[in-house]
Amino acid sequence: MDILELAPLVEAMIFAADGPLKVDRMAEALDMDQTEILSAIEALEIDYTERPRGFFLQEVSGGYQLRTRPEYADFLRKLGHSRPFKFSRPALESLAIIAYRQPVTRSEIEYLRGVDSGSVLKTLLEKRLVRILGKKDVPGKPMIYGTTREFLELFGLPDLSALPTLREFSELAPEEDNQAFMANLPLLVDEDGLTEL
Amino acid sequence: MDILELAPLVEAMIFAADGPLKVDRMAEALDMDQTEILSAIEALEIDYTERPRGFFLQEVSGGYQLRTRPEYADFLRKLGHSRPFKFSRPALESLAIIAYRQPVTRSEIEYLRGVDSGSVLKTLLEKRLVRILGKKDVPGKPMIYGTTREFLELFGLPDLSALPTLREFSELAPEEDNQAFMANLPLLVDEDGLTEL
Amino acid sequence: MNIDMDNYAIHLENFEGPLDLLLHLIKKNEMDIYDIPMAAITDQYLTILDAMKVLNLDLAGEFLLMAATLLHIKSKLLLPKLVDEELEEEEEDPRAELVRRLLEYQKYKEVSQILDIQPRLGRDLFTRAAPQPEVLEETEAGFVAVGLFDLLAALKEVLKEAPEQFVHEVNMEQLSVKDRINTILSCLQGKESVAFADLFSSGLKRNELIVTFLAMLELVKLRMVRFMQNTSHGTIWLFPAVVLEETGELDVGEDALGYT
Repeated sequence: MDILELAPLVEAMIFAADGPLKVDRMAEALDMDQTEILSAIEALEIDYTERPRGFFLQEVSGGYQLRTRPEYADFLRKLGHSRPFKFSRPALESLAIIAYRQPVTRSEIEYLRGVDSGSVLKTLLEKRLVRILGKKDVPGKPMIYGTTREFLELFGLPDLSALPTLREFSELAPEEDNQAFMANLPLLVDEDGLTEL
Repeated sequence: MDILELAPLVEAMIFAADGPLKVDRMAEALDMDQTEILSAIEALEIDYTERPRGFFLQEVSGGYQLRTRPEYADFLRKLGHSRPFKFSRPALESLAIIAYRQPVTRSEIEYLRGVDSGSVLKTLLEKRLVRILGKKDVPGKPMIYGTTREFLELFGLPDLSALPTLREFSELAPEEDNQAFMANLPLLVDEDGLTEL
Repeated sequence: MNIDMDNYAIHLENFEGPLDLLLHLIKKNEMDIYDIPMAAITDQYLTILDAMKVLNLDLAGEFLLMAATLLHIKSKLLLPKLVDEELEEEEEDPRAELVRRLLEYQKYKEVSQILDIQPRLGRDLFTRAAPQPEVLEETEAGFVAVGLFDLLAALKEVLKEAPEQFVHEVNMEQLSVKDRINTILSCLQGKESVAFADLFSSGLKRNELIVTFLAMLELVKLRMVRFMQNTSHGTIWLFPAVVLEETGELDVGEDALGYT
């Protein structure tokens, strides 16, 4: 099958899958080499930039998924078929700590944040953004936590190594900037989940 | 907005909609005339024939929907084959009972759940999450069930003693807090699981 | 340093915790985080705590704990430095741990703000929502990822409804026993008997020995194994009381379901 035939087929597969689709699964279903699938994906990506589409191919959680272009978000939200996650600051902070430091225990999270994090942790578990990895082999055998596939999907990350780089502290921003920053980051976002960015 | 800009936006809307999308809803969301939407749809249809895509626009029950091309059905069905098994509530409940109370008989599971659990048990055996440990040497020789290595793998556990206890679970959020929490945050959402955190 | 509370208009609820408040004070006063003036920051911190009329009780504890820490560090700095001439090393700065925590916290606070503005599924990006039932058949091969959390939640749900006497804590020891039962049964599979001593391989810790023993007793109670001895003081043998199934070839017919 040449690339002109293969690209639309790969597009259809990614389109029809109910989550990010892995290259090896496509290769298996088509009985082809993974390199062939990858070149079809590349062809699609070029095609999407040459002739703008409503969506793009995103590499996420070890697979590929079609997602709408971010600049259409306002219109799509108006159609109102989706209820976005809204993060409180504690939830996002705890999630960040878990994402970067996994496997991590509750007390490690709390030491870093300086506040009790039990209920936030429970919510993150319920939302399946965080999972119990097991127990740490230290006295008391505390549970250890890590992030899930859903976490990667939500933030559009191919894997954990794609997390934004943790910036070492260099210079604290002047207070005015900081105030402006805080003003931009309300504790809870408004009704339709639009944070003012 | 000219047609070259409008067409991808309309495509994104149809793509993201949870069913056939009506022209009047699109017109409303974009604050445009229906005729404009219709010409964007026409442009998309031409585009799809000029450069083959994996999907096409289908007019269905008064709206538009993107569907994969019928000639790909065989390949897509192959993909569908490895579609993951979703745990039903009864399956998860029974699995939890077996995991925490093993070795356990069917009648004990049913006593706890209060309902017949034969078919659920059968599914769990088929999925190899549960195995028959043997027969109890009492009249009737009931089978005794326990979990498998696959069970441990699925939940990422080194061994059964790594299963968290109920106490650890409830320590995450004391019951009262929990209730206040639930009042503020809808706990259960639709299948897509997008909700506020 | 004078503080004018009106200029601050600080609400504790706006801060994630004491570390967040301290970072705010450091930035506001353009203090050097590596050389925090403890007297000034402690004063400001305490003034703010005092000014808070309504405090969330849970939060208060954590803010107060930090107040105590600050006072402790401040007092240590006031003590004359002990210079031990024999030991070249200097004592660690009493502020060191606090500084480390502040720096760490700052990192995660900042990156969580970056994460917040990343294009997010369901907020900025959308995937195809409509199902395509005519193409994809549900054949249920693999598993949807379920976490331990789901399993626990299911168990909790069952126990809520379950008859009283079954509701008890599932503790770690019981789980270890269950694990051991599973292992012993695997050892016995396809064998006529196993020597008692063989199940207590050397190197087992004391609690592991106990767990193994409890597992055996449980199996006897369940009438799944029997203990036998040829001579008194001779080797104790474990016999499966019934034929143990080969897990490799599960027969998942009706008779596998226990009511035959």
